Amino acid sequence: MEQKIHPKIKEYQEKQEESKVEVPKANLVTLKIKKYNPNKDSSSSYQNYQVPVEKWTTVLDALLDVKQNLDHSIGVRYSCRQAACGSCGMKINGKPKLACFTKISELDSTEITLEPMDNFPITRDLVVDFSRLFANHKKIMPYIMNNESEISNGTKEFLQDPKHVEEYIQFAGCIKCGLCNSACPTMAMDSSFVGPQALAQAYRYVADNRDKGKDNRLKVIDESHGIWRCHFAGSCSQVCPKGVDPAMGIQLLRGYLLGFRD
Amino acid sequence: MGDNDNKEGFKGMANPGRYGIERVAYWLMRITGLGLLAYFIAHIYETSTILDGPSAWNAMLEMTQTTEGHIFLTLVIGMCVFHTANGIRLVFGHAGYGVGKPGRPDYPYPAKSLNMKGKACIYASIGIAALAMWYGIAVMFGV
Amino acid sequence: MRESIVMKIHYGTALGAVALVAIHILMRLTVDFHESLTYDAVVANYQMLGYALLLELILILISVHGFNGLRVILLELRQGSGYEKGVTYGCIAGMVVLIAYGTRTIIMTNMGMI
Amino acid sequence: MVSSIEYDLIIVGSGLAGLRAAIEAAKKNSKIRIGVVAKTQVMRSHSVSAEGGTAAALYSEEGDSIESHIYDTVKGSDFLADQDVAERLCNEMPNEIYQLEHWGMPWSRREDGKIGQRAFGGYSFPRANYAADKVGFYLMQTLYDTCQKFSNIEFLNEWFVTSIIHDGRQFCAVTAIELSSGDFYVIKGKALIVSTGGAGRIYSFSTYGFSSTPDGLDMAYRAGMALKDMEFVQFHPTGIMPSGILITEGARGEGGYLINKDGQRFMESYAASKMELAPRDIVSRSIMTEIKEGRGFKHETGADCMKLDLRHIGDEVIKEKLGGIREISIKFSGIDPANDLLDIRPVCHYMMGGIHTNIDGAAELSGVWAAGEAACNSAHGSNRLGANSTAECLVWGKITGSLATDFILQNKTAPPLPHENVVIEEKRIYDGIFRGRGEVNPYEIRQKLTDTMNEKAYVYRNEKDLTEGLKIVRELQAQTWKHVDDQAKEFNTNFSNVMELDSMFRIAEVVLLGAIKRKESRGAHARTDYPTRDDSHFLHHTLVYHDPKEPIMKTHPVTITKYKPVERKY
Ligand SMILES: Cc1cc2nc3c(=O)[nH]c(=O)nc-3n(C[C@H](O)[C@H](O)[C@H](O)COP(=O)(O)OP(=O)(O)OC[C@H]3O[C@@H](n4cnc5c(N)ncnc54)[C@H](O)[C@@H]3O)c2cc1C
Ligand code: HEM
Ligand code: SF4
Ligand code: F3S
Ligand code: FES
Repeated sequence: MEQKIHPKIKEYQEKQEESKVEVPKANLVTLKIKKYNPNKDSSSSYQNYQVPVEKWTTVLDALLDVKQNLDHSIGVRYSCRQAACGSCGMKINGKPKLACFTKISELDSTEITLEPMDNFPITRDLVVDFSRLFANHKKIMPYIMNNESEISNGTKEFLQDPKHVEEYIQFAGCIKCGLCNSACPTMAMDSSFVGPQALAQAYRYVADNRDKGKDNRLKVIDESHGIWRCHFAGSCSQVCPKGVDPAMGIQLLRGYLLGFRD
Repeated sequence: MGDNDNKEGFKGMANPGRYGIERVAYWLMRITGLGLLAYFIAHIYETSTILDGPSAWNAMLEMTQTTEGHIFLTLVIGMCVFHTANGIRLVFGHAGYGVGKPGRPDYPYPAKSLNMKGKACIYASIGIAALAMWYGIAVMFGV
Repeated sequence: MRESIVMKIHYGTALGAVALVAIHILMRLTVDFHESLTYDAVVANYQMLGYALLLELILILISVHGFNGLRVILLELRQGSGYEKGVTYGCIAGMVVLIAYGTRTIIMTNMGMI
Repeated sequence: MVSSIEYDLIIVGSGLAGLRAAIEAAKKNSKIRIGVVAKTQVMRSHSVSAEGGTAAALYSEEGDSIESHIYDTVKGSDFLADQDVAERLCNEMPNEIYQLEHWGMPWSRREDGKIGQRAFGGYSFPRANYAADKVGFYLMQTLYDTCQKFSNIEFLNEWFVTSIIHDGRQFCAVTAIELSSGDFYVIKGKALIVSTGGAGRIYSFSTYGFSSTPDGLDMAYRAGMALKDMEFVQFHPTGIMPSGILITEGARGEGGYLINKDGQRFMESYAASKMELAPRDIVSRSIMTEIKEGRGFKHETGADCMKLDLRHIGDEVIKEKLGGIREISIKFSGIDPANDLLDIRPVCHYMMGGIHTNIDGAAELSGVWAAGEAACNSAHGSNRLGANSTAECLVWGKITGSLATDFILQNKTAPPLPHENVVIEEKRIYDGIFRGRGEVNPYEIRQKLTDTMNEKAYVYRNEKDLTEGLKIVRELQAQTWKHVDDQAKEFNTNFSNVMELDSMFRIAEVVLLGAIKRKESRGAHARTDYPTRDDSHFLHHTLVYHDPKEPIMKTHPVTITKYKPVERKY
């Protein structure tokens, strides 16, 4: 494929020729993007793109710049650009991160490798298939189970003091980005494992004092590819961009199954 | 799906490098568990030679009396100590002790379950495993 | 069996083994290391009923724990119901064989059938 | 032959409104099959970005009242809201808040265990119910998770809907492209709820997620339904520099100050009684006036801006109640609000306009409802109050979900599918767009279009800018940008981006036309050449119908029940 030059870089180069000023090298980075369309390509390949960046440019900004100016065809999923929607998880220099929540300037390198997240089937380029994650999330029954969960006229709120909220609020922060599942060593081999994302959500509802579904949920996760396949490797919590700390939730949840909590 | 699953695979599972000491501990736990199982099977076989009388037993002992045998036993000691110490940490962790208390996370969201206590236990497990190996060497090589 | 029961056994056997192995090793260390391993000393040990029972217990605990650990690792390596059944039964078989083999040593030595 | 699938109820959009509608329909009847079709995955809709709060008058014992919520809404709307609609919104809201709570919404709590509320712009009582500063996210999570209870809700993730098919009288189907495979489908249904959200990405400086393009509005528009009040675009006073990400009004609700170059809280010269908590249109105009008069700051990007001071709120309260914006400002702008002032500037934030519906959310075509930001049932008139939008999504999600279900149960057989319309649509997108030919980079065109909107139809408008803007937009549209470089079928975002751009042109045009035509200043629409409100000529809604030659403009009366328009002062 013919390699285009970014219009801004071209402009710099022309200016440089005219006035002989040195273009500051630090402002240019190369994105090395893994391209793969499983239905068409027999194997994946890496493509390099050079773009100018500023101190607040995020990986997503840079990617969209490439998409706008150098290669329209890059497959990438994105929406909120503020780390709220969980669309843009990918492997950045080898580790799963949100593209919109990673500034180029944090990465300390001028070559940035972008690959799809591990442990999810590739749809195209950086886009991966989430159906398994969504299915596992559904499996753990992520809703309040309580006979009174539908209100009638005149119903007021369940009282819940701030301390009760503290019990589950961090787990409710999960944006379903899947970074945890892509970092987890069990997930690397075991495609039947429910995974840290869903397990943390199981704990989120169990820890909520409005919920009465603990036993049902414990039953679902107490199977051979359930919660026991977590070995507290902690990588899920290491990469979680929202402080959900799935590793904590999972261990606390397992405490119920082992009879240390009730 | 199938080949296109993009699972990280064995290399990913077995790579302790990228994610901090907890992942190293995970890796060591697996290796030492398997190592100990292998040793244990060998050990049961070894002790069974006692049934074949003193000469067979002594022949077996001879093997462990060599330098290689000593190195092997040192490793077993290390594996055993690490696996035990870290195993005790994990039993507590899996039961929900020492993994931190849920609460509002503040940016940049340090994970409470990956806390200093846990890390200290891992380093301690590695440390006493090393000490035990050193002691083993001292005894076996008669220093 | 519920996985939680299996895993409770896994943790239980581990903790049990910690205690017993500690005794086992301490007994080794009370006497001089090299001497404790002479044929006669070992046979004498085996022939103490209490000690033999201790060894038998350790054997069972560690075999159960170790083979279950192996099962866990293998379960995570590949999926599929045939494979998983194979792993489970294979590990149980391994466990049983190892225990039987070790028990044979202990009983025969204990009873002086050498 | 085009592949086809079928549902009873089709909901386009899985944002707040779409999810609420799905739950209501599923709850009402467990037999009907509900397909929620969205071009994003679940939980990735723009709604997850909503930050500050959801309005409802809960505490009458503490001095609040529904009546007061209604009046604040109507006054905030500069009397362009349909008052019966505003009444419905405010009456229904308390129950929605409690229902959400029962479904697991993690509302922030007061010490007594009740739901926490904070002050928001334009209200005479602090009645924005909040959950830290991630209200939209938690609402979405609660609704999505609750959807998992129902076996008759199916999610079609990442399906790009391209058109509404009808037989001239009644709704029949939508056409859509499944992004992952690139296949084109007809999705047949008996009823449709359009909840495709706002269109704020027609502006380049915008708080919206990238998915907020006007394809949903455009679909209805092309299908013959009117767009209403599109000239009213809300500019939120506090978009952070340089990204334009929102700093919630809750930041001022918790006590934040707006500061000009002289260190003065300049809002005292514009809205002395409400200060920083005046409605958004007023605060945004005040900021722009300060800037124009030389009391603004220059951001290092060169743009003008103002400062938002949260330091006196204190680190602990910021962490507790404004954790999300703390994260955003530290991460994206490198400023910790506990120590430094934030650089902010008015930013495109909400579309008061949308698909013309009645008070029930029913659009003009039988079998079609619209809810959420895509709809214009006129609850917000010319200026929406903060925290009223998520509220509207919930209330009309529920109403439309319920009414559409009734409609389905009454109309057991759907009309036959007019195949020729499907063929026309297929031609339009594949021959007209996918296989189109052009030399101009469509992304550059999009950049120019959105920059034009920013320059020509921003907080203050005038005849000259608006007509110039319209001219530029039409010129850009005429250029040969219609081509899709990427010819693969699978997950072709190049293709969907170009389709989005296609719809952006038509909607930008409608916004500009409405703005030119409305020669007065009302709510968010401020004309420097007509600086006052003109009730004798413009106390009406604007309707725009699609016509290939030139959009057709009409007007629609405003419903006034109790509150006679008076001058709006704070
Ligand atoms: C940053 C920000 C903060 C806000 N904060 C508040 C607040 O604090 N309080 C408040 O009341 N309001 C707030 N609002 C406004 C409020 O969030 C929105 O009005 C509301 O979330 C809109 O929800 P929705 O369901 O109508 O649409 P959205 O959430 O925008 O969802 C639109 C859906 O339509 C789908 N869609 C669009 N086009 C297509 C297509 N062609 N084919 C298929 N699917 C399509 C999308 O995939 C998406 O699922 C805020 C808005 C912004 C921008
Ligand atoms: C005596 C003290 C021991 C303790 C406290 C202990 C503890 C544990 C624990 C808690 C685990 C679970 C790890 C996990 O699920 O993440 C484990 C795994 C394992 N153990 Fe042990 N163990 C001990 C001894 C042994 C011995 C002697 C063997 C060898 C026969 C052994 C073999 C294994 C194996 C193979 C695993 C699986 C490894 C894994 O899942 O990572 N263990 N051990
Ligand atoms: S737990 Fe964290 S890493 Fe995992 S999906 Fe949720 S937000 Fe992402
Ligand atoms: S990384 Fe995996 S092993 Fe457990 S602690 Fe997290 S789920
Ligand atoms: S784009 Fe939403 S999380 Fe990155």
